[in-house]
Amino acid sequence: MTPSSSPTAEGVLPGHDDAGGHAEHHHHPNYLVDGTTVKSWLLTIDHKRIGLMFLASVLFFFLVGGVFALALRVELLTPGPTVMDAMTYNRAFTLHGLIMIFLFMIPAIPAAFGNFMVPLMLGAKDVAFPRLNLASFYIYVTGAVLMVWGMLNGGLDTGWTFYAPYSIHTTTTVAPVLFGAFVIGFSSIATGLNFIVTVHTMRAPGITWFKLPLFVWAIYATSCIQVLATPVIGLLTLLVVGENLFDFGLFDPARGGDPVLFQHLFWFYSHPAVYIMVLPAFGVMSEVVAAYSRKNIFGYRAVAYSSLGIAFVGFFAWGHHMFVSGQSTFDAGIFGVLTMLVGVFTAIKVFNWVGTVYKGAVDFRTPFAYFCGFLFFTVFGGMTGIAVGTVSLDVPWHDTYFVVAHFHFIMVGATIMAFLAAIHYWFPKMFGRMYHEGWGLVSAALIILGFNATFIPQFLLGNYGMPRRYYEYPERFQALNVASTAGATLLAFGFVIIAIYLTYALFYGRASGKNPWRSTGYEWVSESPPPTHNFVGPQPTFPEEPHYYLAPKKDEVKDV
Amino acid sequence: MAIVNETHTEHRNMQEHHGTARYWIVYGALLAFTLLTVITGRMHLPTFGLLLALVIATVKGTLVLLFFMHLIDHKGANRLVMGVSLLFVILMIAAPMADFATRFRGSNPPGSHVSDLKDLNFPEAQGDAIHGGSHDLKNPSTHP
Amino acid sequence: MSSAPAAHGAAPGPKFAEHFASLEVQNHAARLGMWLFLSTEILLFAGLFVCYACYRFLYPEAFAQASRHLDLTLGTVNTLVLITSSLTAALAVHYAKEAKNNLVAVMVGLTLLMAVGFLVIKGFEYSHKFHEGTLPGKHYHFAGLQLPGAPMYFTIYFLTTGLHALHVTIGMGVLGWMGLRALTQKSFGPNNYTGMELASMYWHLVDLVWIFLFPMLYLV
Amino acid sequence: MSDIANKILFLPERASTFADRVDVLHYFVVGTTMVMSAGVGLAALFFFFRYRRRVPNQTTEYVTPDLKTEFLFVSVPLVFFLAWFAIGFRDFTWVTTPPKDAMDVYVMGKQWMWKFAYPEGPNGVNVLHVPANRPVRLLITSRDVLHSFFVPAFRIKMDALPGRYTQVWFEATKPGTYQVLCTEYCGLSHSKMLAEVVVLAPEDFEEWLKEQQRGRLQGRQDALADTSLVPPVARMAEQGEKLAGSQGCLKCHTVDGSPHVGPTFLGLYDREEKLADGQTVRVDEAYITQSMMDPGAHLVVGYQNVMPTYQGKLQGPETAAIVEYLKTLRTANVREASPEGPAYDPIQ
Ligand code: HEA
Ligand code: HEA
Ligand code: HEC
Ligand code: CUA
Ligand SMILES: [Cu+2]
Repeated sequence: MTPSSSPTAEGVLPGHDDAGGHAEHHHHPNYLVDGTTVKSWLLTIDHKRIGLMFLASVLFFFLVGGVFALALRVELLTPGPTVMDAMTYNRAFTLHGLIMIFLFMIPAIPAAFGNFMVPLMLGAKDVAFPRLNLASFYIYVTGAVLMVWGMLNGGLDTGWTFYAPYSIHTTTTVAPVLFGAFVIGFSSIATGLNFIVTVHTMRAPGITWFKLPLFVWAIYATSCIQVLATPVIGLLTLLVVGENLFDFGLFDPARGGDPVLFQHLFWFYSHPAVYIMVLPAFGVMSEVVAAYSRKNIFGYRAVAYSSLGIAFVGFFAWGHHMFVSGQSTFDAGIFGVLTMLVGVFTAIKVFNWVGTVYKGAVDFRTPFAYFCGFLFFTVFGGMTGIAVGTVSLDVPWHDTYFVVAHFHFIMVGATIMAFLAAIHYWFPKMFGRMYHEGWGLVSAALIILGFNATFIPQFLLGNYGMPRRYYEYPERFQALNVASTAGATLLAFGFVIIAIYLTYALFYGRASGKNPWRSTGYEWVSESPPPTHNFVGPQPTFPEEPHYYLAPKKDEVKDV
Repeated sequence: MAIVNETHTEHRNMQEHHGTARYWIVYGALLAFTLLTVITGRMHLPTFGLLLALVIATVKGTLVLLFFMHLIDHKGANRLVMGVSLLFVILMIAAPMADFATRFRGSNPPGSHVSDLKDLNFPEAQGDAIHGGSHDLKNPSTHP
Repeated sequence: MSSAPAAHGAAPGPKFAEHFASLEVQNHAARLGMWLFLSTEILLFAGLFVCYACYRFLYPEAFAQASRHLDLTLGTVNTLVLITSSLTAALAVHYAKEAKNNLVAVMVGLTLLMAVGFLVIKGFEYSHKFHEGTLPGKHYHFAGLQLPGAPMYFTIYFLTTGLHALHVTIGMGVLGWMGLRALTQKSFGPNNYTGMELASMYWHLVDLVWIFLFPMLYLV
Repeated sequence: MSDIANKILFLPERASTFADRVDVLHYFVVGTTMVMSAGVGLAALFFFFRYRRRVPNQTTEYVTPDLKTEFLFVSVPLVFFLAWFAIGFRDFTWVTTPPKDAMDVYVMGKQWMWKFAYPEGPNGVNVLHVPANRPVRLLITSRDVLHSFFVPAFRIKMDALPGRYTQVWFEATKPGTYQVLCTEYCGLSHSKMLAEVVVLAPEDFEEWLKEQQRGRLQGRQDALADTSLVPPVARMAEQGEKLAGSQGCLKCHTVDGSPHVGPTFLGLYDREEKLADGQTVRVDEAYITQSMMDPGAHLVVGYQNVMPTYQGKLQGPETAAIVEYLKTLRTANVREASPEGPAYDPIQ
């Protein structure tokens, strides 16, 4: 059987030229125009609308975090004070880290695109617990407000890792910020829990476990981490707030507590959390590479299993953040080996993506440009992860700019590339409109270039010995810092261009048609944008695995 | 709307009707084990006292999980969830403990039995438990 | 959708959300969701268990001595109270399945009664500690036990039992709600008991945590 | 050869035996990283061009890897990674296990300076003297929060834990001066917590040591003489000292003469203080009280306005006690006021 036998493959083209213009063609208005009051958005339980609200929020926080990143870079232009004082700088990088991680990156792909796409990819009408889904959004908003309020009123200066005992003794505002992080944790848990149950109970007939789109596998693995790891950071934030207010002494060395134990608990969450940030990106890229090379995924099972492998082994590599913390040599050895194993799972994915392009039919569109960047950044960022995971090498590198460059390579290089690829790949699906391809490619080039210019100098700075979280630095580090700041400017430029043409496309872009990429991904089976209940008519069935391009397609959509 | 891989075991198991006897028997066992753990706990068995207590607690916990919480009737997925979380808890406890047990003695909290330093908060309680003072730092080994 | 469940029960039926394939799947989803939620609860407590394990490893002597300062009798009574309340919670589900709504309400009532008993006893224990001065961290001022690690024991004692007591309180809320439903709507029956079942699962988890806390705190 | 590599990679001068070991592995790992990323990138690029889409609805072969390929995907990286781990862990064990004949130096980090103490006697602030070609073990601790002792030229780093000791060792290979940086975030002036290691030729070191011991003996006698002159401390001042600790004054002010976030308390009372607005004031009870209640009113030159107000946090008698305490610091009555710090005994 071919996908063409699926009942909706030869669907109706929406073909409208303004939002919802011809929605009345079929009696099921698309989700964007089905109810236009503010209330119909704020109280919606439609996974697509919730996904969009998450998308808008995370974009907002990305902007805020990015502006602070630029402020940091500007401050680092000169060895001495440039535009702010030390206290402001310390608060700025704390705020940058906390916002980027908790308010942007963790919810970015799962809560925004996961929410939108997972039910569509499963042929379900919604997630398993729609109301919980909405609650998750409001919990996120509550936590975000608390956190931002705290950071504006006093500001936290501990770094995003809020290590004890500094965080216990600092005179800056600990309570609201960390309590905000605690609240956001619930949102993360709720979303993850929802997705796990959804994948277990909402798959349409035909979608067996090994016919799940790889994006769903990635989100599933991510959700497992979210559910299992987040409670620990929740507890820890509460304990630190408690310590700060009441002096329990749990992590305070002056009272017999152990600061290294704090780090164990912190990284028990925060190391797996980096896979919360990157696994969804891997999922997006699996979809993108298959769709644009019109090829089945090379080694589907290997990619699917490696997601679970990363999720599982990733839990037990946390000690690699603590090689020089006073942790025992024995533990360093255990965590060192496990760190290496995680790397292997990622390598499997990388090789299979390259294999997917092999003998494919590549259409070099914007998302694919991001895929190219992503591939390079993932290997380089990941391999530098392995480098710092090599116990003796981490001794000089720990807490220097080498580590900063490593994690930006993965978090910006891999995840943001995937986030941008996802926006561009699914933009027509979500809004039924097309953006300008030329600008897309130009900004992608700009971002990839700017990115390299920002963070490659930071690797060198790390080698050179510049510690992170430095407001001022010895003279000899200046040249590389200036290079990095210049790169960041380029990078910011790229984002501004994207913001402009996507905003334009949102209102004036030409209609995209149902499936402009001619992708066989499951989500494209329904309309673009999909109607409120995702399908018109009977529930679709999925006779083939996703991204199956073998048989000649007699009745495929001709052109857009 | 349908779903693939639908099985009916959980439904059937849950629907199946038992009397209340099962609950009472489990309750009895729980009471008995509580008694046992209190008695053995009062004996303050030297080394394995806490271990024994934890084993008993695990047995009690398993009974509650399986019968009161019906895990025995539920689907594999539910059991997997429980199993994985328990495994993670155990590993999460094991790694930091291994750390304390094997680190450089000077890095452990002063006053603890794996450290040679004095706890300044309790100077009078030093007694014989602490030997040697900071001189033992001279012993340049990583392991205790 | 079209394949609305045949299982759709009799008059006071369960709420069926139409995005599920069948009531059966819906129930499974609810249970799976609950198990996942419980697993987050377990990991929440696990953070404190890690602290306990490590500090008990570091200060075995202080922990043993400090634990003698707890009231074993009260602790044992509390354990029995909680186990019994677990039994009544389980029975409540049993009767819910049999549509004996009044009995459900009775069982829930008994459970709540024991929960209150548990908290009252806990309150006595706490107030005793406040008097003695065996308080966490900085606030520890008990002259009778001056050992490194003793304040840490009480820090952990208060944190674990405090978090547990918070869960007891939440559990009471959830159970109380279900008890009210049994009383007012009388709607529990063979096809509609998931609410009661989930509430009782939560309660059993609270019990489960205590089953471990009891030997850890009272019997070291 | 390796000098060129070091230039390209911006690696600092290599001045310890550990640095030699680290750098070799460094080249290996970073080299492989570059080769692999370039390799993967180029392979992908090549495929993009080789397999361009020719017709819109082009179909493709269904290609899946065979077992051998999958095995390769797993085993090649695994072999590399495990090899790196093995070498890296061996070196790490080496650097955390000091040789028995190592010379000990005690290192204490505090906000925001490094102090060094030698078993033989001398102490030092922000400058550590060590002999070349002799293993030196650092026993590192902290007085307040976490710090980390980092010498790029030696490639060593170790965290300083308050109240605990961590250890690391090195053997410097050539005389010279090398920078020490604090790499664990420790608050406001984290980036200013710099120090130096001065590596001396063994003979020079012996010489230096002798000189230090002479000077130290002198200093000790002075200190003894001073303390004997100090009148018994009044109860109020004693209480003030406690308050200064518990209210956090000592987080920002020292009592040993070194500037911190705020000016030192040592010799504060009765001092002529230069203010940021150009005026000078004589520090008296009123000025100290005002500094606590309204710190922004008079800014001392060279300091930032970061001191929190204690209005409402301190009661009248408490304020008075602190003032009394500060008055006792007029003399050279220097003691390590360290209410919660570690046991830090300079070793005899
Ligand atoms: C999305 C986020 C993300 C991801 C995915 C990763 C992935 C990895 N990270 Fe990273 N990391 C961070 C975010 C992330 N990290 C952050 C935020 C920090 C700093 C936190 C802080 O202190 O503030 C950090 C810090 C950090 C450290 C601590 C450094 C220090 O502070 O001293 C270490 C140490 O081991 C490490 C290791 C790794 C490893 C081994 C991986 C692996 O998962 C990478 C695996 C990938 C690959 C290995 C690439 C593919 C491989 C191939 C194609 C192989 C081909 C090779 C051959 C054939 C030889 N990371
Ligand atoms: C997801 C995580 C994430 C992301 C995306 C980034 C992005 C960036 N980060 Fe950062 N960073 C962290 C996570 C992240 N960072 C963390 C965790 C730390 C450690 C903090 C700590 O030490 O505690 C850190 C620390 C850190 C430092 C080190 C500070 C120090 O140690 O002293 C620096 C310095 O250069 C830096 C720079 C940057 C730059 C230039 C970017 C750039 O990539 C940013 C580019 C983005 C923009 C310029 C915004 C432009 C956006 C728009 C125009 C809006 C678009 C709008 C629509 C599409 C609608 N980051
Ligand atoms: C967050 C850091 C901080 C804390 C905490 C702090 N101070 Fe200060 N203090 C400063 C700074 C910075 C200055 C110098 C700028 C100024 O004059 O306001 C200062 C100035 C002073 C001065 C004037 C000193 C001079 O040389 O003229 C006095 C007196 C003083 N502080 C007393 C105290 C006392 C008493 C406490 C505790 C009850 C305290 N400070 C707590 C940071 C702090
Ligand atoms: Cu000391 Cu940073
Ligand atoms: Cu990590």
